[in-house]
This record gives sequence, C-alpha cells and structure tokens, in this order.
Amino acid sequence: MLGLNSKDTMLLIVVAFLALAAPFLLNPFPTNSSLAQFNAGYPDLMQRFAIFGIFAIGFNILFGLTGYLSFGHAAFLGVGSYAAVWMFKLLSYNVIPAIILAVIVAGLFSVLIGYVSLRRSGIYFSILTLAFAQMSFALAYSVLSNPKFNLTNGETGLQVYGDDPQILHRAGLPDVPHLFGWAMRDNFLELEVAGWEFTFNNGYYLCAVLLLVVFYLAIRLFRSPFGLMLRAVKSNQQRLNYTGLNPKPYTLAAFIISGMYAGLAGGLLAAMDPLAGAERMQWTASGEVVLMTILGGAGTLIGPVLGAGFIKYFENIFSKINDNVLHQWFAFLPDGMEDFMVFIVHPFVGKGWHLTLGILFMLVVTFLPGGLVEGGQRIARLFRRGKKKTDTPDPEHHPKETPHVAE
Amino acid sequence: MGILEVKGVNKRFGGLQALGDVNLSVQENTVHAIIGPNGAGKSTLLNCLVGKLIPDTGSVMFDGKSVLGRTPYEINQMGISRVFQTPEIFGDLTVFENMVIPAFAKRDGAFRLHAFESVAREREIVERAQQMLEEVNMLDKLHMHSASLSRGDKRRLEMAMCLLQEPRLLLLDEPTAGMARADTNNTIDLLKEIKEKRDITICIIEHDMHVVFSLADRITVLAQGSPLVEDSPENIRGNPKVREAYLGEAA
Amino acid sequence: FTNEPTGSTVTLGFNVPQSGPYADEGADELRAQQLAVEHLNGEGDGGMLNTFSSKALDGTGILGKKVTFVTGDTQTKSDAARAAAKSMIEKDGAVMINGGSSSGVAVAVQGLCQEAGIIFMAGLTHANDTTGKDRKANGFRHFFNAYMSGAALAPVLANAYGKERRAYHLTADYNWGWTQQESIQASTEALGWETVENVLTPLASTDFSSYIAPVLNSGADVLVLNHYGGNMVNSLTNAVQFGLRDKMVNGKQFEIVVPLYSELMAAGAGENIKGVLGSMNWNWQLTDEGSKAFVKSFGEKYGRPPSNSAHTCYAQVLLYADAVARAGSFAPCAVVEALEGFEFDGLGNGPTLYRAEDHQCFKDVLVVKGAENPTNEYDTLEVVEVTPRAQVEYPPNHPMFGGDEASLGECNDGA
Amino acid sequence: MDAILLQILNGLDKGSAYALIALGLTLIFGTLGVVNFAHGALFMLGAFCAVTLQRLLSLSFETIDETKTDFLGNPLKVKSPYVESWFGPEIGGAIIDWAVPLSILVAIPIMIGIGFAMERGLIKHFYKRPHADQILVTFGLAIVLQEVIKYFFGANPIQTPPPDALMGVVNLGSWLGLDLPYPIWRLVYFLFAVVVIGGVFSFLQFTTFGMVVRAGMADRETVGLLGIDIDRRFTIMFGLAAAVAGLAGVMYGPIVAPNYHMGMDFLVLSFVVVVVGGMGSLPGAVLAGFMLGILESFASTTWATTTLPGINQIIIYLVAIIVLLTRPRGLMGRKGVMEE
Amino acid sequence: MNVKPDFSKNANLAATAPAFLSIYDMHAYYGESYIIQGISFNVHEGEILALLGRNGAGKTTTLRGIARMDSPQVTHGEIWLDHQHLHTMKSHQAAVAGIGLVPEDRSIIPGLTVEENLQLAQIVEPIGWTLDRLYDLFPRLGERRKQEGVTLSGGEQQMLAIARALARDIKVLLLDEPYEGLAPVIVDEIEKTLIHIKEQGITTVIVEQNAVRALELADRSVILDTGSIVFDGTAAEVLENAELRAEYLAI
Ligand SMILES: Nc1ncnc2c1ncn2[C@@H]1O[C@H](COP(=O)(O)OP(=O)(O)OP(=O)(O)O)[C@@H](O)[C@H]1O
Ligand SMILES: Nc1ncnc2c1ncn2[C@@H]1O[C@H](COP(=O)(O)OP(=O)(O)OP(=O)(O)O)[C@@H](O)[C@H]1O
Ligand SMILES: [Mg+2]
Ligand SMILES: [Mg+2]
Repeated sequence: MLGLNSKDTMLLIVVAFLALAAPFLLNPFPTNSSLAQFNAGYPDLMQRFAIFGIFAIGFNILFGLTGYLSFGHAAFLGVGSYAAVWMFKLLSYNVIPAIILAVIVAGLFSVLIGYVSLRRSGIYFSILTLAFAQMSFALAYSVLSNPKFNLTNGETGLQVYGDDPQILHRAGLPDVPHLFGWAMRDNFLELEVAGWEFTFNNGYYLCAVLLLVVFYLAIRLFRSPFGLMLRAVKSNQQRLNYTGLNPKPYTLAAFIISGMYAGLAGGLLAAMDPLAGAERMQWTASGEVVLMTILGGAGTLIGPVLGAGFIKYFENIFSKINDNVLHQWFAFLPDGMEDFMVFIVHPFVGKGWHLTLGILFMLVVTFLPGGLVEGGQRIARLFRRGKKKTDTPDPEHHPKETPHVAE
Repeated sequence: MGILEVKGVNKRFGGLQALGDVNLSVQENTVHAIIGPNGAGKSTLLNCLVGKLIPDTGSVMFDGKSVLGRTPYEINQMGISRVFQTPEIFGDLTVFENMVIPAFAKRDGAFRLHAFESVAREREIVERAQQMLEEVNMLDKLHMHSASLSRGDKRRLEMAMCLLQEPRLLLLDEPTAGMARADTNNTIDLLKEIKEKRDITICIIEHDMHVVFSLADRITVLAQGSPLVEDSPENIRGNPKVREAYLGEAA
Repeated sequence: FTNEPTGSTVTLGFNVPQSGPYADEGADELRAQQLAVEHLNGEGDGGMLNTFSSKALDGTGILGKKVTFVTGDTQTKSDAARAAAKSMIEKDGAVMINGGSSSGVAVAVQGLCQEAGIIFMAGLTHANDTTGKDRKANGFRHFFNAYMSGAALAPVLANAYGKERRAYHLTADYNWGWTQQESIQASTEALGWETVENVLTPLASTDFSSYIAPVLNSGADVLVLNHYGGNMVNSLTNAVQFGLRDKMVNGKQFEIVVPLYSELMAAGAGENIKGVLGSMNWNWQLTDEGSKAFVKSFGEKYGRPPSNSAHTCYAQVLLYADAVARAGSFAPCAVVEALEGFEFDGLGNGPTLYRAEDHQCFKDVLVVKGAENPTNEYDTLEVVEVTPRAQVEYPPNHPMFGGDEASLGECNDGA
Repeated sequence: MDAILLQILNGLDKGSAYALIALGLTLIFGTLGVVNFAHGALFMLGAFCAVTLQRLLSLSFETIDETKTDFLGNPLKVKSPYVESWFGPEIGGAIIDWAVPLSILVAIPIMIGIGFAMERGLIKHFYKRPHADQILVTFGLAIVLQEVIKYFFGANPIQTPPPDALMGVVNLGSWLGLDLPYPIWRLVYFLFAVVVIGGVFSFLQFTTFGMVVRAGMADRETVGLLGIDIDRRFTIMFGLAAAVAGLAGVMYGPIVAPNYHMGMDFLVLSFVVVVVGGMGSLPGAVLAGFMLGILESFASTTWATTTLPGINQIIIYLVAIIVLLTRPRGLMGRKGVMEE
Repeated sequence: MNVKPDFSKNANLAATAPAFLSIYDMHAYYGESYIIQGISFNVHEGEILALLGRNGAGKTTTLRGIARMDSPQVTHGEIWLDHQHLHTMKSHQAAVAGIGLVPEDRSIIPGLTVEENLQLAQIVEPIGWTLDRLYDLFPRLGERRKQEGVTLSGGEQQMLAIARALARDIKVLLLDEPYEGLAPVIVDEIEKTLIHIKEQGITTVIVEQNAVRALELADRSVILDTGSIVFDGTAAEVLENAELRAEYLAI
C-alpha cells in the first residue's frame, strides 16, 4: 500500500491508529480516580507529543541515517516558530501560510548552516552546529530583541499584538491561530463516558495528520536509494567516494530535510500556541531532541517518536505530582506509612522529575542498547520465542541472520 | 596511445621518494600487472590514479582526460573502479545493500535525490546485484551484515562491487590476498570471463605470481618508486634482475 | 466560561519554577500558596485573612467551594511555563493561574491566560512591560515594578551618596534588565546623577570580572547592578573581590547599588551585600499587623520567614478569592470587574490600590540595604525607608509603560 | 594600557578555569573517546566538596540566648562551631577560614574515588558503544548528580569565601608604575591552574602512560595482545580526569559562588574548548582555554560591545566556528580522533 | 579423523601430557552466531602447526579464541598453555602467559610511529627481542622507525606486526596469514625467520591460504571446515593425500 511493503504498511497503520485514537489511549484512567494524574490525553500534551515526534523523526533522518550528530537542531525549530509568528503578525492567524513559511525559512537556514558545518565531520561537525545554534540563541534572546529592531521579542517570546498589521485578517475569523476559521485551540468534540473524559482538539488533529504525513515520508525515505546512500555515508564515506557517489550533497540534503522537519515542528508549535520563545533555540533544546532520538532508538523509524513521547510525558506529567497528590495516593495506608511512602517517593516526582528522568536515561541506555524500540523488540521476541519453541530445537546453535537495519 | 597514460609522476612523503618519475601506459582491453617489492610504491601509484593522492609532479590521463584535480567520485564516474588492499566495504550494511549502491552510482551518477522511490522496487538494480553476487559465489550471504564476513569474503564482496559498475578501467590492489585457493582460481576465471565479455582494462597489483601469470598481458615491475622493466609475462619470468629483486623462488 | 467549577471544589493553578536556578524561590512561592489555600479553607490560623480589610472571605473556601490546587513547573522558560499552565487549564480545570518568578514567563503566561479565558495573577515579575505594553485584561500584578524601584531608590541614593555621582551600569542583556536600567537611569539622572556607561552582560555569564575591571578606570563612583538572581550574586561578589567597595573615586567612597533585591539573592551573596542599597516589594521585618500575621503563620508552618515573592503569591491568592467572593462568581470578567480599582489594606503593604487602567497594584515601596550586623541567618536585609505610594505613582500611559497605545484589551471569559 | 593589561589578566583567569576543565575533559573525551556529559557535574562536585567541608567544619552546637529573639519572637538559638570550642576561637576560626584550600586535600581522594566508581560502574560498559549512547548515559548521570546535590543543598548559590588572608586585592603593577589592582584569590587560581596543568603534562609526557592510553584508545584489542591491561589504565585516567575537574571546582568556589547547576553552565563551553583545541591534544585544550578566555575578556570591554553590539554574547562560538573552518582539526587536534 | 584429547579437565593429567598448547572442546560465538563448534587439538613444544581451511572456516576465530580476545566469546572448552589455563584469562593475561598473535589485519596502532608500536609491546614483562635485533631482522622497519605505522606499505605493516610479536618473550606465536601481501622474496625471508624462530624454541601456529608453502614449513597440520576439525595429522600426510587437499584446500 502507498508504495510500502507489508511490514511498513503495518507500521504506518499502527502509528495512524495510535495517533488518531490518542485522545482515548492517553486517557486510560477515569477523571476522578487518583491515577488520573497519569492521564496525558489533554490537547496541549498531545500536540506536543505529535510536534516533538515530528522534530525527532526529522532529526533522526540526519543522525540516525548519516551518523552526523547535529547539536544545533533547535535553531531550526526556533526559526520555524519565529517565522510562523511573524506570519501571524503580518498576514493573518491562518496557520497554513505560517507553517509553509516556517518550513521554508528553516530550510533556507539549514542550507546555510549545513553547507558550512558539513565541511567537517564527527565531533567537529557537532561543535560547529552547536556554535551556530548558540549564536542564534544569543542573538534571539537579546541582540535581536532590542527595542529598535525587535525581531524576536527576546526573553518573553515573539507574540501577536492587537496593533499588528494582519493584512489578511477579516472580521468573523477567530483571533487565535486557525485553519480557515477552524480555531486550533478549540475542541470539536468533548466526550464524557461514565467517568472518563475525552477531548478531541482541532489543533491536535492537525498535528497528528501532519505527523502521519511526515512519518510516511520518512518511511519512504528510509527505504529509498537516498536513504541507503545516507546509511552508506555513515558506514564508510571513503568507499562511497570511490564508488562514484558524492557524499556531500547527500548529507546536505539530509541536513536540509531534517532542518525542514524541525521548521515544521517549530511552525506547528507556534500554530498551537502563538508565542515563540528564544529558549527553543538553546543548546538544551537541541540536546533534548538528541536525547529523544537516542532514547527511542536512533536509526529506527518509530523510536524517535517514542523517545519524544517519553521525555515530554515526564516533563509534563511527573513534574506536576506534588506532595498533595502523593498524600492522596497513599491515603489508604496508615498515617505513619503514608508519610514514609510520601517521603520515599517525594524526591523523584514534582520538582524532582529531572532526577527520575536522569535515572531512566541511564537505565534505558545501559540495558536497552537500541533504545525503547529494542525494549519493544525484546518483549515481542519473548512472545515469539514462547510460541516457536517447539519447531526450533536449539536456536542458539544456528548462525543468526543479522536483522535488517531500520526496523 | 593507451587508455591510461601516466607521465613523469613523482610523489614524496617527507624525505621519502615514494614514486620517482613513473611512466606507465596501459593499453585498452588488456590486463596490466604491476608487481614489485613491498613498499615499492604500487599502492601509492594507484592512489594517484583514483584521486586519493595528488602527485607532486606529472600527469595522469585517462581516456585522453586528465584525472588530476578531480575528486575520487568524479574519477569513478569517468569509469575507474578500485579494489583496495585492505577491504573497504560498507560494514554496517548487508551484503545486498553493499551491492546495490554501486549499481545506483552507475545508473544515477554522483548524486540524485531519489528519496521517494523504493530500493526494493528497483527491479533491474536488484537483479543485477543478485546476479553479480551469484557470479562471485556469495548469494547465500545476501542478507549478512558485511562486517561479519570473513576476510576473504570481504575481498570478494569488494571486487563484486567494483565489477558491478562495469568500469572501463578496473584497479585491483591485491584482490586475492588471503583468499582461499579455490576462490583465487574462481576469481581468475571470473576476471577472464569478464574480460572476454566486455570492454574492460584491468590494472592489477599482486604478489601471487600464479594470479599474475594467469591473467597479465603486460607486467610492469616497480622498485623503489620507479619502473624497473615493463614486458610480457614470459620475459619477466625469465628476467634475472626481477628474479633477484622480487620473485625469488616463486619463479 | 472556561473551567467553571461545577462540583464542590474549585481548582487553582500554581505555576512556579521548580527546576533551574530559581527553584528555591519557586519552592517558597509554593509554600505561601499552599498556606493561602489552607487559610481559605479555614485551616490553620487564618494568617492575613484576619487582617485583610475586605471581609468577604469566611474560611469556607471560595463561594462555599473547597479550594484545591495543582502545581506546574515553569522552569523559568516561557515555553515550559505555558505548557505547564496549559496542562493545568486543559487537564486539571484550573480557573486561575498564580505565581512565577520572571517577567518573561509572566508576560508569556499572562498572554496565554488572556486567550484561554482564565485569570492570571502574576508572581514575582518586576519588568515594566507586565503591566505596561504587555498588560492584559485577565492579568494582574501585585508586585512592584522597575519604575517604582527607580522612583523609590533615587531619593534615598541622593540622600546617602550625594547628588553628584557618576554611575556605571551593568545590565543583564534581556528585557527585564533593560527596563530596570532605563528606570533607574531616568530617576537618578533626574536627581543630578550622571550615567557614565551602561554595559550589557550576557544572561549566561557567571564570571563578571571582565565587566568589573573596566569600572575601575571609568571614573565612575557608583556601580549599579541591574542583575537578578545568580547574575546578581556573581556580579556583586566579583565587584567586591576587585575591591570596588574599598576604593575612593573622585574623592568619594565607591558605592554599589542593587535595584532589585530578594532574600535568596541576599543569602547567596552572603557578606558581600553589607550596606548595599536596593529595593523590595515587602520584607518580613515589617511590623504592620498584616505582615506580622503572615510571618507568624508562615514561620510556624515552615520554620523560616517568607520571602517577598512568597508574600506576593500569598496575597494574590487571597485577592483573587476575595474578588470572586465579592463578585459572587468565578467568571473571569466578573473577577476583573471586582479587582479593578479595588482599594484594600491589611495585606502587609499598607493601603493599596489595584489600578483599573493597567491592573498594577500601587502601594508603598521598601528601600533596603544589606544588614551590617545580622542577628540570625534570615536577617540579611534591613529596611531603610518605606517610600510612600504617592512617590512611585505614574500615569497609566507613561512612555515606559507602552504610552498611549498600551491597552488591556477586552476581558475574556473563554468558552 | 592598564585597562588592557587588566583585561589580559582577567582573560588569563577565565582561561585558567576553561583550561582546567577542558584539560580534565580532554583526558576522558579527547583521549578515551568517551563523550562525557557528566564532566561538568564532576566540576560541580568538586566545588561542593568545598561547600561540604566548610559546612562540616562549621558544624555547631546551639545555645539559647535569651536576650535576643529570632524572627518569630522566640529566644534566639546561637550557634557556635565545634572546632572553635575544641581548638579555641582563634585556631578554630582559622580552620574554618581556610576551608577552601583545605578541601583540596579532601577533594583529591574523593574525586579520584568518584572517577574510579564512575568508570568501573558505568563508563566501562560504554567504550565500545556509539557516542550517542555515551551522551545519553553521561547526561543521565549528570542530571542525577546535579539533582542529588540540589536535594541536599538547594538551588541557591552558596558562598565559599577564600581565607581572609587571601581575600583582598594586590596591585600587580605597582613596580611598573601601573595601576593593576587584582584579587589575590584569582592570582592563586591562575598559579594553581599552572601547577595542575604542568603536573598532568609531565605525568603523561615523562611516563609511557600517555602513550599506552592513546594506543588503547585507538585499538584496545591489540594493546591487550601486547600484555597491557588497558582497563586498569583507563580507570586511572578517569580518576585523574575527575580529580582535575574536581580541583578546578574546589578552587573556583571563591570566584563564583557554587550552585547545583554550575556544571551545566560550563559543560557546553568546555566541549567547545576541547574541540577548538583539537581532539586528543592536551596542549591544544589548554591553549584553546586560555585563548577563548582572553578573547572573551576583550569582547566584553565597552569598546568591543559598542562597536559590535552583542559580540560578548557570541564571541566564543564565533571564534570556534572560525577556528574549525580554517583548521580542520582544531588548533592541535590529532588525526582520526572522533572524526566519524 | 578427529583427535582424541590426550588430557582431561584434570590439571595434573594435563601437566603430564606431552602437548604444550592444548585446545580441548572449544566452542565459540560471535554474538549469536555459532562459529567454532567444539574443536580439540594439541600443539607440541617447538613445532610449527599449520591451521588450514577455506575462507570462513573459522581459522581466525580459533586463533582469536586462543589469544583470549573479547570476541569471539568462547563459551565452553579449555585452553592450556604450558600448565597455565588460558581459558580463564583475558587477552592481556594470555599475552603475559606467553601468547603472541599476529592478527590478520595486522592491527598497527594508528597515531603511533613504527618505533612506538614496538615500544608498546615492551611495556609489560616479559620482554623478548630488543629493538635493535628486530631492526636487524627487518631493516626496512629500521629505516622507517619514525614513520606513522599505519602509513607503511602493506608488506611493511606485516613485518611490523611480526616484529611486534617477537618484541615480547612469547612461548607460542600465532600467525594469521603472515604471507598475505608480501613479495615472494620477502615471503622467503619470513619463512627463514620462522625457521629461525623455531630454532629458538618458540612454538608456532600458522594460518595460511598458501597451503603448500605452509605445509612445507610445518611439522603438523590441522584442517578446519565450518568450525569443526576435519583433519589432524602430519603435514606430510596432507601433502600426500590428494583427496583431502582437493576437498578442503582446493589444491
Ligand atoms: N602517507 C604516507 N606517509 C609516509 N610514507 C608513506 C605514506 N604512504 C606510503 N608511504 C611509504 O611509501 C612507500 C610506498 O608505499 P606503498 O603502499 O605504495 O607500497 P606498495 O608498493 O603498495 O607495497 P606493498 O606491496 O607492501 O603493499 C612505503 O615505503 C611506505 O612506507
Ligand atoms: N565479527 C563477526 N561477527 C559475526 N560473524 C563473524 C565475525 N567474524 C567472522 N564471522 C564469521 O565467522 C566465520 C569464521 O570466520 P573466520 O574469520 O574465523 O574465518 P577464517 O577461517 O579466518 O576465514 P578467512 O580465510 O577468510 O580469513 C565466518 O563465517 C564469518 O562470517
Ligand atoms: Mg600496497
Ligand atoms: Mg581469517
């Protein structure tokens, strides 16, 4: 289907199902239960899952395939956001031109940075991209936001003001980002079923559809000759050269494509919430997408999306578990025990969410070298082993074929 | 006028004159062997032909065009392929993928943004890759990670990759070193067969005299960076200077 | 309207930095907010509820609904703060967001609340823009601002150090730093001071030596550090290291000024702040009834005196609850109406006005200096002067506050 | 003139800090090839060794002073340090006063221990793993270390003043007729950096240790074939690097008050310094550290910031880009180290 | 034709066995690939044993297993060298115990000069030949001592790898295709060296594709095929047995 083999089609269908049914899947607990804390099915977080999923998929096209570790990809995300908000300011709140411009501007920006940075490889490349991104951040945070020449509105972030031109804005259109009148922040359906609440948000579905589109494109790219060349770049550039292929344009193209993915993500962030903050470009933001990709499984298709979800979940859900919530959870215990449990759990949640995240980073990478995807594969293999045990008497004593990469 | 003309090539590494005034002319559709003691500069010479090294002086013309100043991929696109002394393959990729890449390079040139097609659907390319693997007896290893091949198999793979490109000039740097005798013989047969089937010029460096004498039409002996003699195999075998400096008992 | 409480409880959202350099400040804000919730629900000793001039609250929650709260981590980043606020609005049904520890975050979250139809009560935000060019109908600020700092400090500075001074400014290179610098420069120059130089320092700086050294030869005799938090701790420490405070320039003792103080900064800077003048919104050493009640209540619960940002956050929760009670509705526009032009007392700053035009509180401002002989570990700052409210007032269309163009817009009830 | 000299001095000092951190990092990153995102955390731990020692030395018993009151109006609890009551106020006071220099003695074994533990317990398993995995695991470790410190010490900076004797300023230029007031502690820091750098250099230069580790990094397997237990040497190298980072942190405390994220603040910068210096080159790292320190100092002069607004914000990155584009392997990088 | 092990797991028995290096029921894996499937053979003190087989038969794997490299993983079996049990050792301990391996890819250490490569071998006791003696054996290395090891020509690298093994005081020299890439005259030289080494009492295991040459040199031979031993006997037996040669060595 769609030019994919059956395995990839399956993958796409699964991801499509997950994305479209997310409002159900992410809200597994009834609203009033004490576990409702763990529900992630509210618009903002679902949007973030999708957007950072896009960002990570794009990053993975560069890093997972070519092995070039960019430490400045957040710059493209940030530039995309700024472009989108400027579009809101100048044209109208319609998200289509904003997103398109975001992708284009990020693409152009990545041509520039990529062309220069790709003259070096390995760690030297990483530091070049980092340097460019940090410069962009510093400029956006202060220099470009001085009152005379305010491109970025610095610390606060670029936003739309009442006196902005918005030349295409017409009365009757919502005063928030919208898709031809369809406000991103609105929910088109709110379901309440016996204690459960499910929210179907316009913005989220726009993000989800775009996620599916770019995910599909990524699958095609991974399976294409171009994707193969990128993996060859990672494996042995020297050989590639002597095979008559020029690695430069391949890597540059990968860099630009992933920059455009980042721009799309940035544009969507602004479309969901019309404010572009400079921290989006800081090295920590670049580092975050690196972590997402590795955590999920670099070079795999679905890994980066999982990694993005994992980190965003922690940031948004675990950070909100305060002592009050803990006391509610452990209320069933006798008082002394309750306090003790709260005392034990306390350092790991709420303001301690970083600690838990750090520990999980270490555990995942130590025990699942291929990231979360490998975790999934191991579980799947356990099931398969269990089933097949009878027909392969001694699996270990047969040389195993190496699995296809990019699964 | 040979298809490859090397004139007055010099290359120094610091104080070492690795190549000293090398002249070499390789005729089209012949097998030209370069032999010589270790460190004679054979690999260095090959490096100058494929753009890995730039000679200090001299000229290298392929098919009437200079290769100097061109990048390795441009030179390859001109029709020169090379097998290295230590196998250079795409270790992270499978044997099949290793084979597909040169096929694309041959068809699509140095760069093409074919990001939306599917490798699996490129019928002719897939078939060519499989066919070539079959010719080198490696079809059973199709889906193996190429890094986990044994060394001899890596060699064969690399040669298959080069042959697949149907180069006009094939440069082989000790292609059969470390290959089992049976496979060495297969390789000789394969090269002979290919030479018969299509227009190809082969330039081969070998220390295995069996291979050299089975294949070569001409032999150049290089010693200390300069050509000692160039002659037919029979004459080389009989040449006392070569015997002493290089062949030893092998002759 | 958005998140109308329908059950027996009402949820407030407390959005404070819980990670990053301002985490301790956030923690203190959170303590105060928790205390406020207790007091609203009739638990504890009632704190400033007892001294508050408005008596609409009776300790049974708000409009009879028990108050609960959710928390979020702003990370002192606009993006993260908005994400946390959105989650409290979308997921937890918060009707109001309170807290925060930076102006950028305050403006960003204020904008969000305006769009979402939620009331925003700013925490510690000192830049003029919050109630200046970025003012919003749904947003309110109890804390004072950079202009007020300048207006309150300048006369004290002129008194203490004379009118013929040459000031050298080091300014954090972002929005708050600029407005702070602009304000203090304007008010000191109005009294005859001269500004020698204003140097912008990157926010990420930790070692300020290369900015301090040029001060030595600049001919300036006062150094104004328009820095906050870690920046201020470090720049002040560096300035002291270079012996600036022991120098005589132009025949005068060299002086350092820190326009905006906080207790945590003072603690971080340690000995270095002795005698250094600055300003604050409130201080636990104030002796009015409201302050005393609050310090007692807070101190007994947490074993330490509250910071001025904790005080603001506490006061904002009470003010919000009171406005709801007076309006008889949680609807944002009703609350806005109840708060606009609201005059009150008993919350620690003396008689205060929530000005209708820009939602800025007007009250007395404290000028403080680093304690010379601290008696205990919390006694880091001492109050030098309480500048009367009249002296720090300005018209709502003041050029530093967006001029005539600045407008609150329409209040938004949301969906 | 004075101003320029003063900026150079400041640059040297900033440079010492950069160089020291980069030196430690280069031992792990440039030599062992492990992308160690926890290096900043080691620096931070060093600083907190000083904080801890200062706190331990100031451990106090409480007496109640009825004449004074605390903030709630209760009688004030007065604290007096044990050391003062043991050794008398003078010696005891001096011990507390000298807490930072004393911490060096404590920090060396602690940091070496931490380095060993880190290498044996964690990093060991990551030598052969992709750099990306190393980033993830060390970043995780850095977060954990940082959060643990935050849990115990809070997020606010903590002052660790130098001893009174080393507090004030000296006029370095007096014998030249110049006015160059300079904080004594910063001079101490510079000299300290020179000593540590010299020590590390001679250890690696005058023993075969450096060569062996370099070889082991390039090809562990073969080095093992030659009878060398490379694991042990890697562990030692790690301990050494941790000690260098820790010492840099201990001594930095009096310059900038330590807080839990000071490591992260330095992290990115230290990677930039190492890479600009060139992978695998100790002299490169030191040179780059001093170079960037001095350039940063100059970029923050009024003259520079008025001519090119914002130059102070980006100077380091700008220089890094220029260096890396003109010199493929940084200032003195070795070929083949982390180039793919 | 499999040999029966002439020692059991009992150390005392093994000590009385005539074998110097004993491999008993060794199984080895690369990851999950089962490569060496239970082999046992003995090498007697002072002899040269030729380990032969096709590409991918597992020769390199066997040598690496004996030298206790990290890969392959030897999951089962015992390896004894002169009363010491190697199978519990890591590679550096095995090296101290007396194993010297010349790997098939030579493994010259990048970034180190020729001389440093040799010095590296002499950091840990016991030390073998002095550098001067090694340079006498391979004058070419002496000339190139300051050059970076990896820039040597293929043959020069081979010499360096052998020299490096001899720089340590070893009991058993494991040579993985030592003639590969060497000029015939040099092969003659090395052969002489090996005989010389043998005279010093060093035991040698040689893996070589040039089976005839290896067999002429060797006392005994073991032939591997897909991870199992198919022959263990004297070298002369192989040379005489045409069937064996044809089937496993293709000669
Ligand atoms: N990059 C380099 N730097 C210095 N010397 C070099 C470099 N590359 C090669 N050489 C020297 O140049 C000489 C020729 O090397 P080359 O690799 O061409 O020899 P060769 O004829 O291929 O030998 P072999 O048959 O052993 O492979 C050798 O002595 C080698 O040491
Ligand atoms: N790193 C590896 N991972 C997985 N399999 C491997 C690895 N190295 C070798 N193999 C496999 O192990 C088998 C034996 O390999 P080995 O290298 O021991 O063969 P060999 O007898 O030395 O062959 P050659 O003569 O070609 O060097 C081969 O099938 C090879 O594919
Ligand atoms: Mg060669
Ligand atoms: Mg082999």
